[in-house]
Amino acid sequence: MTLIHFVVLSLTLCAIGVYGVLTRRNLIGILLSVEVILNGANINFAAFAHFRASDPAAGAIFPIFVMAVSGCEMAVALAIIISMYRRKKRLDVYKLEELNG
Amino acid sequence: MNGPFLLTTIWIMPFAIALASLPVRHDNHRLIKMISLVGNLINFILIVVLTLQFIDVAGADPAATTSSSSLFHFAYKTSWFKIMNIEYNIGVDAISVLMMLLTSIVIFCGILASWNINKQVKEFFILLNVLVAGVYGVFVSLDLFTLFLFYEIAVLPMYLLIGLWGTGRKKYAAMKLTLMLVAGSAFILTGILALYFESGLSTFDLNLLSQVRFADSFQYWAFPIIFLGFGVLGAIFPFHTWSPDGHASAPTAVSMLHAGVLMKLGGYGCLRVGMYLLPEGAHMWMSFFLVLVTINVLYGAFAAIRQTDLKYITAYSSVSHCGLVLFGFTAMTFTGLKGGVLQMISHGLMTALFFCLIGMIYGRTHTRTVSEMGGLMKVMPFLSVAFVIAGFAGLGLPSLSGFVAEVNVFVGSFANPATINRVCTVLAILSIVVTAVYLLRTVNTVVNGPVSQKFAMLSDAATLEKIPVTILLFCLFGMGILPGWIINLVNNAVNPIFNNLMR
Amino acid sequence: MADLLFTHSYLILLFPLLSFVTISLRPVQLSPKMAGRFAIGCQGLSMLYGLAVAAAYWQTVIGQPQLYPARSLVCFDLAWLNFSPTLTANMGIFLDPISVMMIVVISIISFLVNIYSVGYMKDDPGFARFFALMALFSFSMLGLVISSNILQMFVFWELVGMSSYALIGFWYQKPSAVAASKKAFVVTRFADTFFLIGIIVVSFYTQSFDFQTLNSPETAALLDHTFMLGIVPINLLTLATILIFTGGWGKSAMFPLHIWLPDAMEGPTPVSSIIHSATMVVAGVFLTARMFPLFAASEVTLAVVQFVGAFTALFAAIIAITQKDIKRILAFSTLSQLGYMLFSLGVAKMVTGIHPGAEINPLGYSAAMYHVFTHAFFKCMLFLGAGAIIHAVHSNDIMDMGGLRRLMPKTYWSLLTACLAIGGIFPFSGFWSKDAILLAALQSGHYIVCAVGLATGGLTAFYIFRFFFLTFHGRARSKFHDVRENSWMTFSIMALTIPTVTAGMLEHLFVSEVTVPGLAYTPNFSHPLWLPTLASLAGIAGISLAWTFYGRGRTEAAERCRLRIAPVYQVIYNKFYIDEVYLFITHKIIFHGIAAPIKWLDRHIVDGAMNLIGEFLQQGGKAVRLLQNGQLQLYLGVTTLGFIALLFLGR
Amino acid sequence: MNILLLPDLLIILLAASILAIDLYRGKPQSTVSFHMSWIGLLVIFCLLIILPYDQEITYWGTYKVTGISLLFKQVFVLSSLCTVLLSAPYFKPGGNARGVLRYRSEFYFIILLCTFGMFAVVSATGLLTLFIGMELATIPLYILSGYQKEDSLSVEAATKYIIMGSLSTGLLVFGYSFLYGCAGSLSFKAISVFAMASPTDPLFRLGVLFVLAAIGFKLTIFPFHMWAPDVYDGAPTPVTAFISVSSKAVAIGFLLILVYGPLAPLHNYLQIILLILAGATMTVGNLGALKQKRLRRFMAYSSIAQAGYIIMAMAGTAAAAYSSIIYYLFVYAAANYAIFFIISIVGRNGEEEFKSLQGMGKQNPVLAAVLMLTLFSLGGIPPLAGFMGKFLLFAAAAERGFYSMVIFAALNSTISLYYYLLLVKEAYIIKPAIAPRVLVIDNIQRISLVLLTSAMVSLGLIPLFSSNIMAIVQ
Repeated sequence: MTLIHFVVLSLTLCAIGVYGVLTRRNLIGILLSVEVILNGANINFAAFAHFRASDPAAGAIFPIFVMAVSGCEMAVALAIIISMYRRKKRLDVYKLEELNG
Repeated sequence: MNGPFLLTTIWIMPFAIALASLPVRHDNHRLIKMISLVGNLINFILIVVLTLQFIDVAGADPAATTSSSSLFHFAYKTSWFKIMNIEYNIGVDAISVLMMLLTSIVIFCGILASWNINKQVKEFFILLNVLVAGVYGVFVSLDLFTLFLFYEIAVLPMYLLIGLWGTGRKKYAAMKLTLMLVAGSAFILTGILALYFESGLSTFDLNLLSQVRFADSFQYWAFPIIFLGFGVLGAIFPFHTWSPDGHASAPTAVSMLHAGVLMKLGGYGCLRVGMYLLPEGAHMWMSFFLVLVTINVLYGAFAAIRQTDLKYITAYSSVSHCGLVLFGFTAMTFTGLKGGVLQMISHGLMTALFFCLIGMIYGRTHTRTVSEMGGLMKVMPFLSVAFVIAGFAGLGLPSLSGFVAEVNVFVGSFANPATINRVCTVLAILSIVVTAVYLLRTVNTVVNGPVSQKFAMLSDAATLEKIPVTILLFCLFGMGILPGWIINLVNNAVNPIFNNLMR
Repeated sequence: MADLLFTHSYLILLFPLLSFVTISLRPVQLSPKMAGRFAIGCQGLSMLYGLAVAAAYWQTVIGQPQLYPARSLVCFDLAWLNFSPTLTANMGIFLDPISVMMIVVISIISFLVNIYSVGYMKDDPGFARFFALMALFSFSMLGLVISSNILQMFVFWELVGMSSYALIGFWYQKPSAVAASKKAFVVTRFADTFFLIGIIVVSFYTQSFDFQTLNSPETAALLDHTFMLGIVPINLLTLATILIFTGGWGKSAMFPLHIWLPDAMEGPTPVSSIIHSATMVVAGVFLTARMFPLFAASEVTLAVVQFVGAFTALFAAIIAITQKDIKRILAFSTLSQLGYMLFSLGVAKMVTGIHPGAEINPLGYSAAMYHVFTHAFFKCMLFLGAGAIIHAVHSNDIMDMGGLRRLMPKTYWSLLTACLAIGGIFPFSGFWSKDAILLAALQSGHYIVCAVGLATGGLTAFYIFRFFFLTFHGRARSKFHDVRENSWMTFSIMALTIPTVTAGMLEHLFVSEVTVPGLAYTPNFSHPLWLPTLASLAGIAGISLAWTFYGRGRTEAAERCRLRIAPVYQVIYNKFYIDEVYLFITHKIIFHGIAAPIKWLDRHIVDGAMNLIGEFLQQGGKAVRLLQNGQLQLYLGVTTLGFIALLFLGR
Repeated sequence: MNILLLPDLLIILLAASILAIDLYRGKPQSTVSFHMSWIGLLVIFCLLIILPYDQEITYWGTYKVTGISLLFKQVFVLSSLCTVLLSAPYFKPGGNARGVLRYRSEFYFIILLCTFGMFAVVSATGLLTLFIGMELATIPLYILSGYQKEDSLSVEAATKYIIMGSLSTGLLVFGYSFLYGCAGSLSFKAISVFAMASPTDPLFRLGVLFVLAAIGFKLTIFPFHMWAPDVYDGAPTPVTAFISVSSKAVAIGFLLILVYGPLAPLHNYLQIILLILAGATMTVGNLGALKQKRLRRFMAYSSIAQAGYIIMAMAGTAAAAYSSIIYYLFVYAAANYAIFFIISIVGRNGEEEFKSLQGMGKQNPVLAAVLMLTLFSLGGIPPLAGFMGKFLLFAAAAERGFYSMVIFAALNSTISLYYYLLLVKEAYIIKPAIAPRVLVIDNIQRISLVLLTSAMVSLGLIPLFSSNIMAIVQ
């Protein structure tokens, strides 16, 4: 297990996340995919902290902040999606089409 | 009065007029018009004073200034924006003085000619005065930044002036005019930025920049963009198409001002910024522009033949005549440069008269289609005679200003021994036949012939309308018969530019 | 005294100018009648002053050849238009034999025509305007002849063209007059353009506009070099001189630029008499004479002048035979006579080897000027007479006239002298001047031209007497009302008989004093007696023929003859269809072939390109909006793709 | 403890106290929070002005206050102030045709919180502060854009915004991780050292590109601008204004700090990318605006284009880029807010569309004149500040010799003039089909417009301000 493996893993997660973001119809699914991307980044941080960093503590702290922040973000997102669901009764991303042009 | 102070007053005056009109009640048309009229009259007087002082200072003897290093008089400069070393830097040479004189005459006549405007009068006169302020500003600026700034100020009010008070396809025309001119100024902007940085001096000062010997490779690309950028306003082919539509749609005073003065800013810029600062570039590109401008001259004339709308005819004739301005410049000879400058003045007066008359005629006949008119000489002799004289001025009849300018252009252009110059000169001279054809056709159809029934009851010009026409006629004759003092002044101004060109 | 006169010689010009400005601006209320009187007064003063200057010139310059070897005098010369430090155009007054001669001719004729016009223009609503424009014309024409340099000449040249335009179109409500005025202006303007080019070319090389400089041998030498235009070798001297001559070509209405002159007859007759016969159209001849030393330096130029002149002389005479409009006959006659003058100048160049040692035959020059002088008076009179007739019968068609001899006896007898003069009958003035011209052609060895001149002389006599007989003899072919001679008009007509009859006495003066400037000697070649005899015979033959055909005011014989050669007649009557050719060129080729495509090009290609840019941008705007379709995942996709592209870009 | 940190502290205090007062004695119609916020912001702004700009103090190693950051803070505070003022009628019944906003105190609290996040971004000395600040400045915006809960457009906008925003956060974090991985530390200093040592390191560059893409979202750089038109269109107008100015400004601050800070050794490399992005962005923005009919959407495209001009200046030297961009931000903020004030006036009892402007030239000439001046300022027409601002931006690019880019941008600016003139045309030239509604302008709007307009004019004429900026930057 070298650094490159972890980087490849994280990039793969990123790719998976992006793929999910692009293909999921469901808004919740899209949000989950975004989480995957974020976690990929977290893995990256951890790996770099382990293998290369002169300041490994930072690499450990950063993912925590990321998690916290993404937690907030997800909370807000869910709130918005719920409010959205109330109006449209669907979670289908295709239904978001009133704003265009 | 102190020279620089006078200059500042002159360009601020129209702004002041605009501001003074602001608190006036909307429906008090008369007061608004009077403010404009009196203000511009005062400005005219100031410019006459300036001209006299200038003649005093500069001396009218061409021999005295052959070795003169300082081109500008009444110069004054002080730092303005430190951020890019932008200065409030003013001063005038003979060209600017004469152009300011022209402007003041044209705007004064223009205000009189638009006396019967009664729609949103306040806005009209405010915009008109802002435009004029921009024009004066360009002529007094010796700093490229302020020059460009005033240039844009002069261009923009045009949009509303045409769009609101115009006729015909005014929205389209106004938009086209504005956009094409602003697109031209995109090139100018780049050009002056390039001059600023490439000079190594980090200055916009025209005087300082004129002493810099820019690298040839730089001049090679900078010159054409500056020349073309200003050329758009000078209606250079193929960027002239804003002019017919714009002039045709604009209200009288705006057409007068635009064709009479604003289009000259293009030529002025080409000379002052393009050729004066980048003489080597001018040499590299001249034959190209010469051909372009020759096309202008011929093409405008030929296109005018087939037009049916009076304003279109005049607009195309402006394209042709403004082509002669640049044609004179592209000759790269002393006489050619001078001829170009003279043509600016002459065409300014002439075309202002033309549009003024067309406006008045249109106000009576409610048509501008040439074929629908006829026999106006019978019902409105004053306007008709003036129209005929304007026509003759256009085709370069001696004793009117057009001849003085054109013959200078042609003599100057022929003085350049290159074959292409010679050929183009001959072609351009031949164009005056075409000019004669369309102008006489127009004049004859409109003025002569049997008077049609529907025009039989029309009245001739009122006294108020006679004033601008008379002023312009007087100037046309004055310049045509006694060109001496103007030529001496222009000689002085052209000399340094020419010396720079030949360095 | 003489000096004072010369110093103030601008007064000759100033009086007519004053008259023009006063009448046209009308600072005080001026009744038409007063305007006329005022114009005549000014014109009279101008004439008196002109004659005084001429006398002073005679006394001072001609009388003191040791002081004035070139016979010329510059009264004053002020800088007017500065071109470059080395090139300035002046305004000045230059007196030499030909300009003094022209001053005399113009001022006298314009004075007389002004008097005549009081009668002719009576009751015209534009009475005052007419006199103003006539004064403007006199001013310009006088300015033209006294010009000290070629640019000044061009200035006045254009001004006479403009006054001609204004006067031809004087009756501005008459469409034909308006069209004629335009045609006249445009055609002459076309020629003047080349004139201007010529001026520019010459002035560039010599850095001067002065006639004295231009006519010097140095200038000829300077210009005399050949350059290649493409593959065509061109001699600059020839080119420049021909360009300058082109101005005269148009102004003097030589073939093929003659088309404007017949149409110009639409103007009032006094206008035709002064502008289109006596003075303005002679400007071309005057120009050629003025620039003669330079023209003569070129092999080709004088040959062109000669050829054009001779051809037009014959050509116009042939057309004149067939015309029915009284003024058109005279117009073509004018063309023909102008042709005489020009070829006379042309033949002043010797055919090589005819008279060894002599290159220039000054007689050609003198004869041309002499003919200008004599022709001015008799042709002016003919026009004035024709005007009187038109005024009386209200028609231009000679077929409507006839039998006017009794009704207008004074006119009849005066016109008879003029017809005899133009027909070249001894001892009237035309005989002498034509004789001199033919002699010059003969002396210089241009035999064909001489023959053409003789033949044209015969034709001239024929057509002029055709006109004369048809008008005055026989019985009236239509009803006339109230034919009376107006005393204003007859006065002028009768006054003109004096020079018509007596100008023959001046031949010696012209031959000895009006000579080529700068030519040192006066060669004297033999004067064969058979030449005037032959010329007279040709004239008499012409008159006899006219008498046979039209003698008693009948036209039957002529009609029969006409039917026999109907097609040829038709062609000639229609002036060889030259106008139609022009119409084709202007309308079909220039208007439809060039201007219309350019208009189309401008609207659709050039402007179209600008609009296309706009349209392109609008489509871009639509595309952007299309992409922004509201689908979140499309946005995400674009973003992802964009990001990948960014990675690619920043690789 | 130094006075330099005072504004940051005050803003948190203000936010907290607004929330506290609302909790303590909250009435739905109470305007206490409104007055508190604008007065508080005004005080903070005054404080910002009098602070010394020539000092540089780092707090706790991670929070650095410099002259430049103070300038940015001025922009943020002004922007918040304008948003607060702008939002006033939206909370009143009948203040806007779209419906009434509720939860006034929370709104101001969120705005202030956001502003604090922005303060943190421009004060950052390391990636961590940068990240937290950025998120703090962004997440509240998601809430704000969905603030009009009962309006489906608003909610849709919020949904789109948050999803695209989270993706960008993901990319940002990825980018940080690579930067951290290469430099081994989160501090700018370390990154700078690494960049100096091996500017061509592929992993490092990958990280930079990730960050660039992520910040491209906030800055609405093509092709990451897709959310902007929809969000601007759907969000409540004050929020749109806030997003268009503050959010953009913070992103620009962020980019400036990175590009001229730790990434300075890569400047030659970034230059080209930035220029290409700038060119594409302004073109897309301008093209998109051509065919719009709705004012807020129109402003979205317009501000996309403006972002293009702004990042073009980042091809220049640090001094030129900083001074021109900060100057331009002020100018841009003034003009944008002026437009949004006019939109809010128009939107009081009508659709916020082009049509609603018709007849303004006759009916309310002063307002029309203000609109025209504002649009001309945005279009870069002298003597308004927008001209000077654009001139400086272009000059920054020209200084490095990117003349063709300058021509391109200036031509683009011509296109933009076209659509700005379309608005002028609506206001002045086109005759309304129906009688135009009477526009009600309240005092807040009047005063704000007067101030903004005079700012637009005076910034372009009076050199004091730009000279100050230049002095601070150098």
